[in-house]
Amino acid sequence: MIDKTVTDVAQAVAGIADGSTVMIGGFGRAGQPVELIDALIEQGAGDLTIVSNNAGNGDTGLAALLAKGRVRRIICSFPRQHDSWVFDGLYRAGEIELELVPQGNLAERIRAAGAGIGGFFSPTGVGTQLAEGKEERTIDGRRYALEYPVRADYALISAHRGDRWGNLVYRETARNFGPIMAAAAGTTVAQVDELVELGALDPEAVVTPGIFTNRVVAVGPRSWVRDGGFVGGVDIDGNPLSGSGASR
Amino acid sequence: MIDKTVTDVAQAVAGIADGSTVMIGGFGRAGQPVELIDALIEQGAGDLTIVSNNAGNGDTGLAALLAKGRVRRIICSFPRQHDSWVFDGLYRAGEIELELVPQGNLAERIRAAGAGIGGFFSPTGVGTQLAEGKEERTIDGRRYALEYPVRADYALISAHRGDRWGNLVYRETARNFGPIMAAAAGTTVAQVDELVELGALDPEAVVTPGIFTNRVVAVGPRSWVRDGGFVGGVDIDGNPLSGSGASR
Amino acid sequence: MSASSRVSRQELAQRIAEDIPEGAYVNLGIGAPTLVANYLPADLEIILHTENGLLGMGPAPAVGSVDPDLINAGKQPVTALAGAAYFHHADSFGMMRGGHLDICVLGAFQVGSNGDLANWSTGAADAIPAVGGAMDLAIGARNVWIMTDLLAKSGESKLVTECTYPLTGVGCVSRVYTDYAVFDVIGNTFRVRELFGDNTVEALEDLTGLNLK
Amino acid sequence: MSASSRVSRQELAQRIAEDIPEGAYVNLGIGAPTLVANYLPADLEIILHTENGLLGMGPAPAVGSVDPDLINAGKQPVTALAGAAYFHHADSFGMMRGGHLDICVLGAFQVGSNGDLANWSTGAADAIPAVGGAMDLAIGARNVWIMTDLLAKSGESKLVTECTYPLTGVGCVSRVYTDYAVFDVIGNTFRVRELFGDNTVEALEDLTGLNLK
Repeated sequence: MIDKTVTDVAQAVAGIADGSTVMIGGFGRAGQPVELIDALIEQGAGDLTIVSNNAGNGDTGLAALLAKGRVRRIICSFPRQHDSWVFDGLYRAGEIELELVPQGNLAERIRAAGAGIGGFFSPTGVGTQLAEGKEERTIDGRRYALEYPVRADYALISAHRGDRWGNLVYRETARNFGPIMAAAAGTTVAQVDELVELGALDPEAVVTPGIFTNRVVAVGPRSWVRDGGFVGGVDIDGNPLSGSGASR
Repeated sequence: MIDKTVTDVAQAVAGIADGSTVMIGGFGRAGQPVELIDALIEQGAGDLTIVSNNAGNGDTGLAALLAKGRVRRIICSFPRQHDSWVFDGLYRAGEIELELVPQGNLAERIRAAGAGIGGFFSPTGVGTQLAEGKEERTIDGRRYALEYPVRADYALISAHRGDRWGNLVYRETARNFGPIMAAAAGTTVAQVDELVELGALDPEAVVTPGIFTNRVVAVGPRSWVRDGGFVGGVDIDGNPLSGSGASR
Repeated sequence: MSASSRVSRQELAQRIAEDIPEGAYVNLGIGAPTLVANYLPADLEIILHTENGLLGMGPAPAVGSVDPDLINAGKQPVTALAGAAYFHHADSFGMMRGGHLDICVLGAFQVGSNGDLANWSTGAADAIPAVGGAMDLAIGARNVWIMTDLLAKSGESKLVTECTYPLTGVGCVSRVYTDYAVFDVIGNTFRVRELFGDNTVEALEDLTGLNLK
Repeated sequence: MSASSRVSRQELAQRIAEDIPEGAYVNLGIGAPTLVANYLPADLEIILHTENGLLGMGPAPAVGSVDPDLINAGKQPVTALAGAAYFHHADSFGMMRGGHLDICVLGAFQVGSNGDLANWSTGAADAIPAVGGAMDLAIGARNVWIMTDLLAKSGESKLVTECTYPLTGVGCVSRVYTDYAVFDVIGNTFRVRELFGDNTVEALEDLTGLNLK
């Protein structure tokens, strides 16, 4: 029997070695594998290259990983946020390398890694600083720059439901980078709100087929979803509306 | 109100001009837009370039279009079938041009057209006859050949259900080329078994978002599906098991 | 130039909304362009794309109904209309890069008369760089419209012969909606499409230092 | 060489099936390789991929339950197991090209000692060319296994120093299962992995004209 489920987040991130490249899903709070990031911090791997749309915010999650000096290099599209002080400080101090990539090129480069494409000509960024030094070519009258795949040793992603074969479905715009990162990493670790029986996911609606997933760990429902239905009652970060903001 | 539905297949294929490039979905019987192909034959456009995985079989559908001399050139991966006599005859007589493309390169080239990629390096076919004359490059130790997008003026595809915005879902392996062709054509025409109300398709499970679809025409249920459920009773071509084979 | 000759940001958003036809697929950039959504006529179906993975974006939810899984590219809570569809980032940016969006409305630091756009970086040496989807949006829609004040806070014209800020995209802008006037970018020049209030082409030439005739 | 020294096609399919571990993602090519599915142990979960867009392919349906929408790459009716997933062609071939399949079993006209594969065209001048997914499969799995008779109908060895038929893929084959023996392709040579019946390496050298030691 194939069973990719693991019982806790520590097992889910076991084996990530110093020097690894790790993709981290999510765009804003949506699709951020917060429990897996915490487990990675706990696990202790350092000298990491992180591939993620953002570079952390506040003092938790990816920002906490950065603050502990575990990240040597980050490949992302939008590191600067109003509360990205941890990254900002490291960057200004020259203590972290940044490869800034337009968001769609980042997505397509990740997709290329998963799909076995050696490189592709993208029109995005051509003629700008971010394409300086890249091979350029005009094809059918449009200018393109050559972009290479971005792959990783591990991908940490967050999905809504998963089964023991690693089939995954997402929820709304939390899908974002999950499906493409899952295909681009040697080992893909998915946290899911809920594990379901094999066959419970509609094969027409599976977004990430299990072939891309290596480990699945259930982390329990999101606080704004109950019994599969949206109940709200939180702010955009998922904190309870009436609460003190003490939750993560 | 956006309403991409048209009332009959003649309207669905209206405006296809002589000399157009037309993509035709399907792999085997699955996903073949048989009603739209018949309508295209009726419509009369000629000097066409067809992009399709196969080059027709028997004497109906794409084979009938070929037999009428409407097709100048075909881009496909597998023209030869046990019953592809129409194509075979035209090819041997030098009356049709063939661009033979490995199936995955064909799919990726169609996808590239829809996604605005100017070209990509594929490992498929490298070192074979089918990559002769193509630009080759070794990237990270693997050999690749440069492949260019395949786009079309029209795509004719078959989906299972659709709504007036052009959102589409498919059925099983009939999905095949539909979603990528829909994105690669100037005008995408989808025949659907069933038109449904806007909002009836689960937004998590829409496979082709309506942005890629220009016209939707309902052609009625497949004979092996009744009230949304599979009932069988047909052969692999969809002909009734007990029947005379007189159906298309 | 009197203040009354300038339209407010809300009025400009409304003006832009008037130019968006029913059935258009539109991406409204982060910041001021987001306001355009408030003025799209309720009786017209215009489909909003947000590049983080949704077509058919609806208005913001009520406070208690915020769903952190359902956000726009500005990371603000949104809703999804009947007829919406979700997709992943590669599909979403392919949609843009592949030329499937009709209109994209973006902010600007500078627009060049050749259609160049600068809106992602001031080039300041100590700034933390961040680009997000700006460059993808700039080259990704059939029509790239800019919504901006004509003058920067410093008083300098944002419409320029050649951008001095780092570029976002080359030759990509087709129209610029400003608080003084609407300009088309045609043949490497700005042409005045519409003057607001008592503005004149001559007065705009004075303000911008550009030849607008 | 006595006929008893050769295994039947069914026995060979069974032999291949024994080498496929639980949890493997496997694509079985059109023709003889399809037989391997019949010998996969029912108590092991092995996930079959068919490149027209399905993972988790199950056995053929009963006659009355044929579904023309649910077919394999050979255009034969199949079923889908619990846990299956459907996807479009670009995703499916990306899955293959991206190295996500563990094993692919293909037929062959010729296999070169350098791992080259020829299985799509005899090169005959008047043949209608057709390639389908052959080239994608050849380069697309981590392990490309060949299932073939050792000798062509003409009596010539299909294992050769260098392929003379048009190539399907370069250096892609890692193992060859034949009716006489199983060979590994290692360091530009065929190594005998397993002899069937009373075959000897020497006898195989005679049959193939290859140096197998």
